[in-house]
Amino acid sequence: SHSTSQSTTSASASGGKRIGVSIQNREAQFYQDMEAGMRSEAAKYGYSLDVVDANRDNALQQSQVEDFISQRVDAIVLTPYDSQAIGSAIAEANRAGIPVFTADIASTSRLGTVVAHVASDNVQGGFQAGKLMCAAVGGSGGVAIIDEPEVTSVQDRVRGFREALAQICPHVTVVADVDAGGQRDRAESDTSDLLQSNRSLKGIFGINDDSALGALAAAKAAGLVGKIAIVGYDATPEARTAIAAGQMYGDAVQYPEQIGRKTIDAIHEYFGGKHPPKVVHVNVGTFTRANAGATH
Amino acid sequence: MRGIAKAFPGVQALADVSLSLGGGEVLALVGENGAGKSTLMRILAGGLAADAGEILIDGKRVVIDAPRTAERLGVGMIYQEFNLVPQLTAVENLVLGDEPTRRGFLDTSAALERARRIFEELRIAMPPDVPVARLSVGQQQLVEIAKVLSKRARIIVMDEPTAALTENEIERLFALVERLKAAGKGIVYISHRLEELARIADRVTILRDGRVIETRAERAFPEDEIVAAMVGRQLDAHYPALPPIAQSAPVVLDVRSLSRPPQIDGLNLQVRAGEIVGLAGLIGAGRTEILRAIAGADVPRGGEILIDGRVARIRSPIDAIGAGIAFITEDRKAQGLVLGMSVRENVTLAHLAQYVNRDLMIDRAREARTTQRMIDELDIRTPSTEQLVKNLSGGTQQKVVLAKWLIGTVRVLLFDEPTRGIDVAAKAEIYALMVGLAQRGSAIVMVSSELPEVLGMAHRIFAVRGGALVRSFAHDEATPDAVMLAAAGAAA
Amino acid sequence: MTAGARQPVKISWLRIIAAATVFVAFIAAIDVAAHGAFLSRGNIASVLSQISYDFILAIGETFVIITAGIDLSIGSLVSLCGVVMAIVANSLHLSGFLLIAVTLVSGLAVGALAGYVNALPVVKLNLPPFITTLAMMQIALGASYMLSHGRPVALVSPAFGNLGYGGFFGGLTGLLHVQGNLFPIVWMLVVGLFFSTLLTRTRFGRYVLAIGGNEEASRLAGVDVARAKTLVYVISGVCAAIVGFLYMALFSSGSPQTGTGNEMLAAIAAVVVGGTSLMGGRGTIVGTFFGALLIGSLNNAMNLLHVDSYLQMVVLGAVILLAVALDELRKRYL
Amino acid sequence: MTAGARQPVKISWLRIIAAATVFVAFIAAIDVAAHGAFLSRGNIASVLSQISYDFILAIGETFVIITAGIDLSIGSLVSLCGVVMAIVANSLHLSGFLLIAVTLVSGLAVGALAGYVNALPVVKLNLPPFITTLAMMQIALGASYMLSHGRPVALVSPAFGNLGYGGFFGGLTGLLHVQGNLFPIVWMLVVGLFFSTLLTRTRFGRYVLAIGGNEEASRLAGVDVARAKTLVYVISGVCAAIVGFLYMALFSSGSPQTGTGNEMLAAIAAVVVGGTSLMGGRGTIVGTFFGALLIGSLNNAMNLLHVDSYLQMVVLGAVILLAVALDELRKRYL
Ligand SMILES: Nc1ncnc2c1ncn2[C@@H]1O[C@H](COP(=O)(O)OP(=O)(O)OP(=O)(O)O)[C@@H](O)[C@H]1O
Ligand SMILES: Nc1ncnc2c1ncn2[C@@H]1O[C@H](COP(=O)(O)OP(=O)(O)OP(=O)(O)O)[C@@H](O)[C@H]1O
Ligand SMILES: [Mg+2]
Ligand SMILES: [Mg+2]
Repeated sequence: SHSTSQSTTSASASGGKRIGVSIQNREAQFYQDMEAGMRSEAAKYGYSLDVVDANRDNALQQSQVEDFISQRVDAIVLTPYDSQAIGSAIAEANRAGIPVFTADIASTSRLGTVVAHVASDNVQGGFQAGKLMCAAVGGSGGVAIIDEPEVTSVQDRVRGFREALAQICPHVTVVADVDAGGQRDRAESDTSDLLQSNRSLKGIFGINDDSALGALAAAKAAGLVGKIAIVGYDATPEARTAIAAGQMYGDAVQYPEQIGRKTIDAIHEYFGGKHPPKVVHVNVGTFTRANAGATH
Repeated sequence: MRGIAKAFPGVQALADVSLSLGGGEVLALVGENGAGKSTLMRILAGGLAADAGEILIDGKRVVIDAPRTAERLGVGMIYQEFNLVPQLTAVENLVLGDEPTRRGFLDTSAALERARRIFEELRIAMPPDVPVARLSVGQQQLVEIAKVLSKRARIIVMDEPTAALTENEIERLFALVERLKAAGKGIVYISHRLEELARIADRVTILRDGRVIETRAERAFPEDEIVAAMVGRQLDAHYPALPPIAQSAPVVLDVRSLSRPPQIDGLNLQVRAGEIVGLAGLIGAGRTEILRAIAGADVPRGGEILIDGRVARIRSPIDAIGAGIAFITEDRKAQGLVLGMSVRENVTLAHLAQYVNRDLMIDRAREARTTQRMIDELDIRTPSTEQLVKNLSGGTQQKVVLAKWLIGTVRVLLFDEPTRGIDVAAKAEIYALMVGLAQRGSAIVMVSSELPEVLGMAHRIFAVRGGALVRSFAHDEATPDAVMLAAAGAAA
Repeated sequence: MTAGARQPVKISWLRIIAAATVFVAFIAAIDVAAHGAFLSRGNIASVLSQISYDFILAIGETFVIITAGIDLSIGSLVSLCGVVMAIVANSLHLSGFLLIAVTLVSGLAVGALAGYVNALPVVKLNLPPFITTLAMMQIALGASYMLSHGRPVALVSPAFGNLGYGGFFGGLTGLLHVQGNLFPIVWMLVVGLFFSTLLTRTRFGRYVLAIGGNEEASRLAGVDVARAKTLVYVISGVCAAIVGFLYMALFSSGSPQTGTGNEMLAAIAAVVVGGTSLMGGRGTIVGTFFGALLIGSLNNAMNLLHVDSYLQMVVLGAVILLAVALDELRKRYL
Repeated sequence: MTAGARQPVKISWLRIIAAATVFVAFIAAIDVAAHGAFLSRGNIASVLSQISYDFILAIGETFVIITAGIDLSIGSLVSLCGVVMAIVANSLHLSGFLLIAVTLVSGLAVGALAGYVNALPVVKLNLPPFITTLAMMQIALGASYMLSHGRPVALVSPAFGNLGYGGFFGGLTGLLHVQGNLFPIVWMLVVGLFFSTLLTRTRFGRYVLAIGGNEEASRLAGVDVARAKTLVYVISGVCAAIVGFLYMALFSSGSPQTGTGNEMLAAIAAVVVGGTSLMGGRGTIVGTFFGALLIGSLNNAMNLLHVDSYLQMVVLGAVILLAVALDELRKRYL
């Protein structure tokens, strides 16, 4: 019964495979889109998906992987909550001979090996957001970042954002970088305070749309809607509405559905005995009022 | 003990108190509520730190800063309040704080052996492995006594040990005290039951307002003089004369085949206007349960209750209050008062609806007026209507409980141990109040573990056993022996 | 317990005066450090509107804690009520005031019902409220995620988004020369006054205090303990629903994640810092307001002074401890 | 309180038998539904290793709750101790067993110190533990984030990563024919046995139970209440440190986010479901183990049965409530 999945795969490469997916935060729109992409691609190959929510909890994600191992799934897809901590779960799956793929967020742990990592290029995405910000505020001024610095992908976004400002509009400076945990209500109150102490603020970059929409609510209360450029990340439906209404300037937009599809494609390749590339990048685009007009 | 002083916020509980005790001697400590008796003894037993003064044992000055120190010096105290851990067994409570161990682990057989020896010595039978919460109050009291004796104390303080005991248990306690005395132990005995002093005390010390008034040999101290010294004035006879009941007096409270398993089964009781009925019995006889069932504190299973001839459906205290029943509970701190609230708020609690204005707000001015009226009527000693009840003395608190019921229209008053733990002066006032209420046509049922009180205060006395009224006595025919015999049943 | 409290009226005034003094000193210092940003009219409005959410939550919690209970479910109920209201609002073919009113009522009903369910095992089975409300916390949050499929439910109607900006509130903002959202502030004042009056001036309020002081004595004095306790949890649920409504209006969407941060603990901290005893029997809404104000201003001040957000957590914890410890010391030695 | 407790020995056996029966029926049903995956040797090992963290946390919490206290800071302490240990491990020029031992001791010291600080205001000022440990929860978490700059601290040495796989544990896994990490299971057994013996067989344990039953009576009987209560919070801190160590070894890094999910509430739920009274005076480590096992198996079973994760929250809440309600009903009518 302890045959490696390698051999099981060759026996029935065409279908019937079960793939366990543990998503760090299934409630986010982003991951729901990613899940949708995975599902439609999996349906194409006849794989069944078992998706669970790690609910922003390292230990829970660890035990979900253990449960997958108990169920002897054929492959595991992870979007780690904690890029360091996930290593031991991956190592455990490795020991059980189950191949592991990561989507969106990579493992940075020394432990365990991942077959392939599929993700947006968040540094490039942050750069896109920075470009939007430059276009919105013009040549100079102060902007703020509503941050969540514990998250690796967010660190990449912020890095890209800062790089873009430095390259494209060096006189636009980041005057505040506050940690609102990526949550809307905290982003709202932190932005309110920010607007009190930095009255000349010209723009706000929210590292996700909850942060951006929280900032928008605060701007609304301060009567600054339209006067302050808000750039978000992800282009959720609510953010798109706000952009269409001219309340937000624009968003960096990832294509989570693509990430999902390409993850399943990589697994399919692997089941077929081939070696998918170690890292699969999905590009990040932008979404502004112009796009909103086009889509409507 | 020399020059002991202790102040609490706002109260000088003790001022320059000195006291001495010899081996083989019983010193009685008496005084009104709040005189400072318990405070003084807590200081001796290390439960409380004194502000000033010193303690000498065998002529040597000692510092008692914790219960443990007192224990090492041979001082043991049986506290006034219940001081056992309810979840632990008698044996576990007995050895608490001084558990025998073997190789670092608890040695249960050694503990059991130690307990067995003590219980044998005291000639008491005690189930060793039952949580004390399930023992009767008397048994619990005995566990406390055994606990102190097991520590080989040479100085033993007993703070109102008989307040919760029945007559037979008291007899056994007295026998024990005699044996301890014979063994050369020194005993401090605190009690409000002055008639007990003649039985056991060698000397009596009287405390008033935190000062020693006098110490004398018991024989040289008649009871009325003690009382006078305690309260600082001469007091009238103990029990007021009971007013006669008119032949035509209607039945106010009519209890018909009331049942509440497992204790009460088919209880019948009629009380007429102006009548005081006393219930006597041993601890656990079910007297409290009878009152609770009538007052709706426990929901009765069957039977009916009529007030002034009308059926009152009583399923809760709310129903009982609506029917004109007042229940003065045996434990005023736990059941009778909200200690953190003011006198005013306590007095109006049961009839608050009457103090609500049309705008749904409570009319505090009206509340205060009523409360003031009750303060005057019952002579409640409080600086104001706004004083917190927890700052009042025991007897005053009991009057606040009474005031709470008397501001409404009461037809029936149920008194459970109305004078437990209150001093003679306050007792006399409570008795007078009861008689006054009876004269105004109320029906009164009184439970008391002090037999003289029941005999002195009731027109009719019932002996209670197993939740049933086993025998009835008229005021004149009731003698202590006859009542106790009936209450104890064939077993006695 | 042992340390005898003096007259309750005096005490609460003493408490308020002491708190106010500390508060004023603290304010002045911060304002200087923040170059005047702290006491600007706009910032005051902003702090008030920020604390209004936690304060309204804390009002219900005050009632519960006075009966010696605790309600851990309020954060989850904010989430659940917000989601339910957003779904209801989107499915109604109404507009304007009527839409808002019906939506609000539906949320209040959910909050009240959840509070009722919280109270049932406490009242009937005498279970500890810590556990029943812990269970409700899980259940309500799960339900909120299930109903919303984990996603914010964006409001279709623009009616809510304009609450607090048009009409009455628009006029008010102009009148007071402040920027900012006065909508939650007005709610906070109305709800606060209502429940403060309920607690201090009515029979129900007196019963709540009495039950917290001595439940058995209250029962024997004819207080309907079960009813009062049930109502207390219902009030807590209703307050959570109001907060859910305010957040929904603020964000124009009902999000299952709103309220699930440390709202619950912040509300409890406000109650306790405001002088309400966790042992029950003692507490005021005014005190809770000052508790919420202290915590809220502290957060705001630290943001204005650019204090690192991690350090802010440490400071907040220390201040909560300090406030309670000082209150205890004052009670002992003053 | 009023419902008189019967014989404690009998009670705990009755409880255990009842729990075991329900448990067996439940297990069998789940296993059938999950096509045998539930009772597979690998899954059993996996459930046990999953519950070991919550159970060890719950051990300390059991001691605290028996004294009628509560410790809300344990989750934050897991985080703080993990981060501190990772930093210490990376800065030591040691390797192998010595490195592990020194690291562990440093973590235990931090946990014990935090527990001591928790206890101080409880013991000296008689402040409610709910508040002091709430403050510690904030302070420890803030400190953990500050020390780690909000990021996981990866362990440089590979010594920890191999814990549980090489040597003794490797042999054990082979011997038992299971996959999985037996390291936390062995810790759970050792820590559980140690503290269970401490609670039931030693003076200290007896004092803990006595204090919870009647603190004043214990004090007057010569029990050093302050010392016992202090120790209880220290034990809780130490248990949190052990869990922090295990997570750090598991993840090969000390992350400030570890422990900050619902670990604390899960531990408290395990304690209460295991029959320990929140009123104090009553409780066992064995009961807590079954509480943790019930919750852990439920989570595992729901995962195996592909129950929607939102629904899982609802079920978990309902089961906690049910367990406590049944226990109460059993006490009343059995
Ligand atoms: N912990 C305390 N805090 C404040 N005041 C106290 C405290 N304990 C006792 N007192 C006050 O000290 C005085 C003496 O009380 P103490 O209990 O010693 O009286 P007592 O003589 O034992 O009365 P009783 O006969 O009612 O038992 C009283 O006024 C009482 O209110
Ligand atoms: N907490 C308890 N648990 C179990 N049984 C109890 C408890 N309290 C009382 N009982 C039992 O209930 C019965 C009636 O007790 P109750 O208190 O009514 O007696 P009582 O005659 O009023 O005595 P007291 O003088 O103490 O008031 C007794 O058999 C007693 O042992
Ligand atoms: Mg006394
Ligand atoms: Mg009685």
